Amino acid sequence: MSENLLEVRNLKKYFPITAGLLRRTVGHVKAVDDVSFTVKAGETLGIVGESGCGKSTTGRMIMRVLEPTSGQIVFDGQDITKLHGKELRAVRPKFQMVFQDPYASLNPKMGIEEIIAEPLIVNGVSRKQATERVVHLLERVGLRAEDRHRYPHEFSGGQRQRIGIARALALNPKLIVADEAVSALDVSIQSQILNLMMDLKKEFNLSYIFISHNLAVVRHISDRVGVMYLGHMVELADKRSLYANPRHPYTEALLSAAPEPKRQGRRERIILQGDVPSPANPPKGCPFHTRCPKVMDVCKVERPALKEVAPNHLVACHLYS
Amino acid sequence: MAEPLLAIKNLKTYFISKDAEVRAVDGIDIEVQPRQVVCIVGESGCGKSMTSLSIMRLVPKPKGKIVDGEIWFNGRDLLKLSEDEMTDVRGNEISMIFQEPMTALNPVLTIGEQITEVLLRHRKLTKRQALAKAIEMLQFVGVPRASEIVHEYPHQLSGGMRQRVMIAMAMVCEPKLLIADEPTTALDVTIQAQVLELMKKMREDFDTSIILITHDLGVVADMADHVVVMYAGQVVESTDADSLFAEPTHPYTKGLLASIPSLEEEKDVLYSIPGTVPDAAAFPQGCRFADRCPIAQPSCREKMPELREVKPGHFVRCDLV
Amino acid sequence: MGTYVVRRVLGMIPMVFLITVFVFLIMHAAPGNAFDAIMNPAIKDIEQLKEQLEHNAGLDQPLWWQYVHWLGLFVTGNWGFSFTHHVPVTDLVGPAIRNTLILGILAEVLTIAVGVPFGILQARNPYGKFDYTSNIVLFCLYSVPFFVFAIFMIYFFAIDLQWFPAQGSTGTGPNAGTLGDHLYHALLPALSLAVVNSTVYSRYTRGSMLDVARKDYVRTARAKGLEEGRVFTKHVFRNGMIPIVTQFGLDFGNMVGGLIITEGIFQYQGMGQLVIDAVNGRDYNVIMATTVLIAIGVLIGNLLADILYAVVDPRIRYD
Amino acid sequence: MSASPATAPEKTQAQPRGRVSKSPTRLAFERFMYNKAAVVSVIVLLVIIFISIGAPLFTHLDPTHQYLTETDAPPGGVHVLGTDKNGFDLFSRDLYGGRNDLLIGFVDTLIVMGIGILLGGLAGYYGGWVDSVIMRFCDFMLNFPFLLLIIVLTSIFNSSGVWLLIGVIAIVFWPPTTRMVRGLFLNLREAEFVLAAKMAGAGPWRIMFRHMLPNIMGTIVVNATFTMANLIAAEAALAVIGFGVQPPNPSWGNVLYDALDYFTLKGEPWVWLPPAGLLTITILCINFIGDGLRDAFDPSFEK
Repeated sequence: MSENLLEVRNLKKYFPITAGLLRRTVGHVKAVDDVSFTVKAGETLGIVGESGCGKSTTGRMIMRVLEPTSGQIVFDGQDITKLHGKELRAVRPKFQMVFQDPYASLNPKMGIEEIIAEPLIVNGVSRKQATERVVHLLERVGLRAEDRHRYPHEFSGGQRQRIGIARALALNPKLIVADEAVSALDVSIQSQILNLMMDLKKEFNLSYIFISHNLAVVRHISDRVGVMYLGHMVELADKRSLYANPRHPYTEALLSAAPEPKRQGRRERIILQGDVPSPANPPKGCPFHTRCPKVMDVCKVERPALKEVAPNHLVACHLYS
Repeated sequence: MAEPLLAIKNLKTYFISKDAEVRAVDGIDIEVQPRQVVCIVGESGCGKSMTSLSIMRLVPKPKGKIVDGEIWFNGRDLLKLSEDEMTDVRGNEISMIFQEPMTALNPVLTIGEQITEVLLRHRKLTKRQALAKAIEMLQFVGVPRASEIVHEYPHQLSGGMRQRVMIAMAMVCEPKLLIADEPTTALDVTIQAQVLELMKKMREDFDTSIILITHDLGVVADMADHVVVMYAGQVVESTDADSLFAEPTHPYTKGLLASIPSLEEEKDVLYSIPGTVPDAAAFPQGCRFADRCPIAQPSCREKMPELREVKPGHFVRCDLV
Repeated sequence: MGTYVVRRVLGMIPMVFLITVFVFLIMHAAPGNAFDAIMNPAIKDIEQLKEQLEHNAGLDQPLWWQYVHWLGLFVTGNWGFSFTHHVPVTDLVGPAIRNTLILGILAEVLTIAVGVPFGILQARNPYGKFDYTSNIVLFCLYSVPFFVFAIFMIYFFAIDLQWFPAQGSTGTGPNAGTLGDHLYHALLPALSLAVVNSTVYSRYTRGSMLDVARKDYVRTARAKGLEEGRVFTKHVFRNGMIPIVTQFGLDFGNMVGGLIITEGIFQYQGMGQLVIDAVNGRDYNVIMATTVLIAIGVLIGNLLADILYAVVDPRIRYD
Repeated sequence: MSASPATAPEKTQAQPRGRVSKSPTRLAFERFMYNKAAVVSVIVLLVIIFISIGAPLFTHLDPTHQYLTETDAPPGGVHVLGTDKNGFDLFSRDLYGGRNDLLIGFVDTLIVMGIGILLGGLAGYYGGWVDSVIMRFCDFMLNFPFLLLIIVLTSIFNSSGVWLLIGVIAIVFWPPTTRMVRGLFLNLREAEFVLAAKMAGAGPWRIMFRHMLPNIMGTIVVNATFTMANLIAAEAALAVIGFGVQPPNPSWGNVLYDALDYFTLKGEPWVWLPPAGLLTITILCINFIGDGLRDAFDPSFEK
């Protein structure tokens, strides 16, 4: 087992809600509530969950573009939670991000060369070297060297996502957080980008945190998968173990609800009742107890801790205690 | 087979502007039998949404125009009806639900007002009777607290609830045909499962035929009796759902299925269809998929293949299979 | 909503307070005072008399004292005496507010009554010949400064045709002071404000309606089988009016400015004219009173627009 | 693609056929040049600017000199457009007056936009208390009876120079612009390309000026144009009630002010028609340019 590249400990993000005459804080939206996990070098950790579960917030906190309320982020042995300004900028090259929206993630007023070279220029690489690197990166992600003279509006969604990936790679990062990186793309384009990302991972010895709502995509690209619900990590396991043998009732329902494109041998579908509760007013006890088909009395009072129930398989559920 | 409920013949819907003619729908034929669920599947820009809007004669004016074809519904050609006659059909005999339940509901009218509006238009009811019917319908589609919800506004509901409201609104006049344009794309997986289940129930209880437009082959496998695969404004494959998944025949359909990661089986490398969809303002002369097709021959680029029956009931637009 | 109104009203108090402090300071930073302006330099012992008068008016006290003194009197309803008009300020302000309200309301009613329907007319048949030509005409009209327009109005309707009075807020004779007489005098200045302003509303209404017409829920309304007329009244119009209400709120400050200038041009005896005269005559008490009132007027106008906004749009929650 | 029959490799697809790549700014410029009304307006405006700056080329008379023996003279002779009741030569005042109007419009637009971009940018980018402080101040200024402030200040510091007026107008007009710019920055703050720039290690200034500003510059330029038209109209409006540029310094507005009496309006249209016309044409041209710029920067806007 290799060293942990990233350790996230008890990460929390609360957004205050204000009300009343004096705009007092009357509560918090608990977007991320006590999440811990690790990512090893060269590993891909998938994070799945439905909208509002806190997966993107988690990703952004790790990338240090959003301030955590509390908790600790240790990257490559260094605590980066409290770094700011110059110090933060000094470590940034080691972790980069690929974004969801291929249209919004590229500055429309900048040429492709400028976009990809920006991380290099900002970090003091000479123009000439930067251009060489841009050419290399463009070719590596399946575009042409001449494309660096063009502007984003001249590219399709899939091509823009390639440009976004090239930019993320510019500084030779160790970790890339991909936040719904293929969600906005058509299936045929999606597979192009997934294949590209898997190739690049091998070539550059990258680690990924791959955030998505699409269970099949996460399964395809990840080594380990974490399932989030209402700001909590409810299950975290090796991919095979998680998909073949989901332990948490939520994971089970989620897997059964995702439609598989085949007609024979479809699994029995578990239809959850109701909606996800509001993170501004989460239920007491287990966050899932309001919709859980296997709810017990203890679930309503006590929040289960994330515990290892099988080798490398962690679940937060009272069924296993 | 019985007389089809809906028969689209050689429908062509173009967007005509000063400098371009975009052939969004370019000569499609689709039949829908009573009580049948027909899925139209394809990637963005393939013309599937324009097909549905053409059936409703709601193609955005002034640029969009149905330039040719017939749409036979219940013994009448919808394209020959006057605008007044067509408004009697909409919401009454054919109704429609859309992708974004948030934007598809009027934010300043209560849920009750929006549902009763349909009843008051098509049925001779008093306001009070209409409201009672609306509440009944909301209960039927599984909206809790229906008698209170009718006085609330769309922004007070969750995404899943809004889509249920849309379905209630569409079904309240018990139409013979429901057109659902990506009804679950904006929803989470667990909510998607609820809504798909509800649509099945609607078909059972009201004997309604459904045209389901989606890009998700998983949803197709779950819902469809018959599948129509569209590519670049044309139907490339049309067959019953079982044979589509058992023997996909058109290279595009095959590629599409192969490029989707699976929940259940390991795929090392996903197949990916190279390239991107051709520009709808300048389609190539021959087969529109030829540039991306792994089995393309020079002849494919010269002549447009016809949609031909390769097996009983299984139509494919490819000369090489 | 209640909390919101309370918070807004409470928020207005420091605002008004600060405004009075500023105006007070500015006034007193200026060289000279009202007595310089009104006294005949031929009077004997002018310095002594002036000192006496200034002493009586409290002008020899420290500035902060003068302000506190003024504030104390002001909140108890004693707004002092006009140095130039020799009457209590309250006597001046009453009729001025009335006249300004007549003019302002008339102008706003005309603006909206012309601008909004015209914009709707354009939006009902967009990109047609009528829409195209009227757009150009409106754009040109919008570029005519309203006071230039006012001058032309005076030239044609007051001087050439003699249909309306060129100035003043009331006439003489048996009808003087009736509502009809007031409206007759207010019509020309109101029109000159309204014509140019209504072009803003037309453009805005047209844009807003066209914007809403593209919305998904309008498509839904059509998919329900509603007739075009009903789609428009129930769905397009209601939603299209929301930004217009916002525009109304934003406009309020501008309207007050426009009123002051229009009153100046037409010599119309409202708050604007009062302010102009008071400033020219260094009439402190009048300046302070009118300033506070105008500030409060603007604040109330903004508040009303915000409340109206919440009424037409159920999505807005104030808490 | 129709032009490339061979199986083109994936990467060459969906790109413009053999066109030279053009930057968004260049495309906007080309769209602007295509707009006839806007281009004509630019030319007319240039002519107006030329005749006011080059006023000495057209008249040798001093606009600030009172020809006390020739008051209220009709057009003709030395005084091409006659003189007004104070004996000022109207032709030279109309020509020279444009200098002040255009100066006020131009300088104030620069000041207002400068303040707006700086404060609005800071408020929108940083949010939090920076935003609160700036916006509270803006609110205060917006609610301040600004016209009153102008009237009071100009009459108190009674001077015929334009710089006080320029200062006062700037004080009054910066808040709406600041608010608008803040809104634009706020919209972009969470944009993914801004996050990407942060990830690249760009500092706040680089993000604000290299990433955010270029993306809102179009809107700002359009707004600046309309603001300039408003500022020129505002000065003239003040002058019409006697609080704008103070005589003998000429401006189109104060020429109008001196024409505001029954006899002048009725019998001497040469006094008030030229300044009114010049003012209107100038504002019209600037507005047409603004309209053209808006269409150029945002081609989707109503077309």
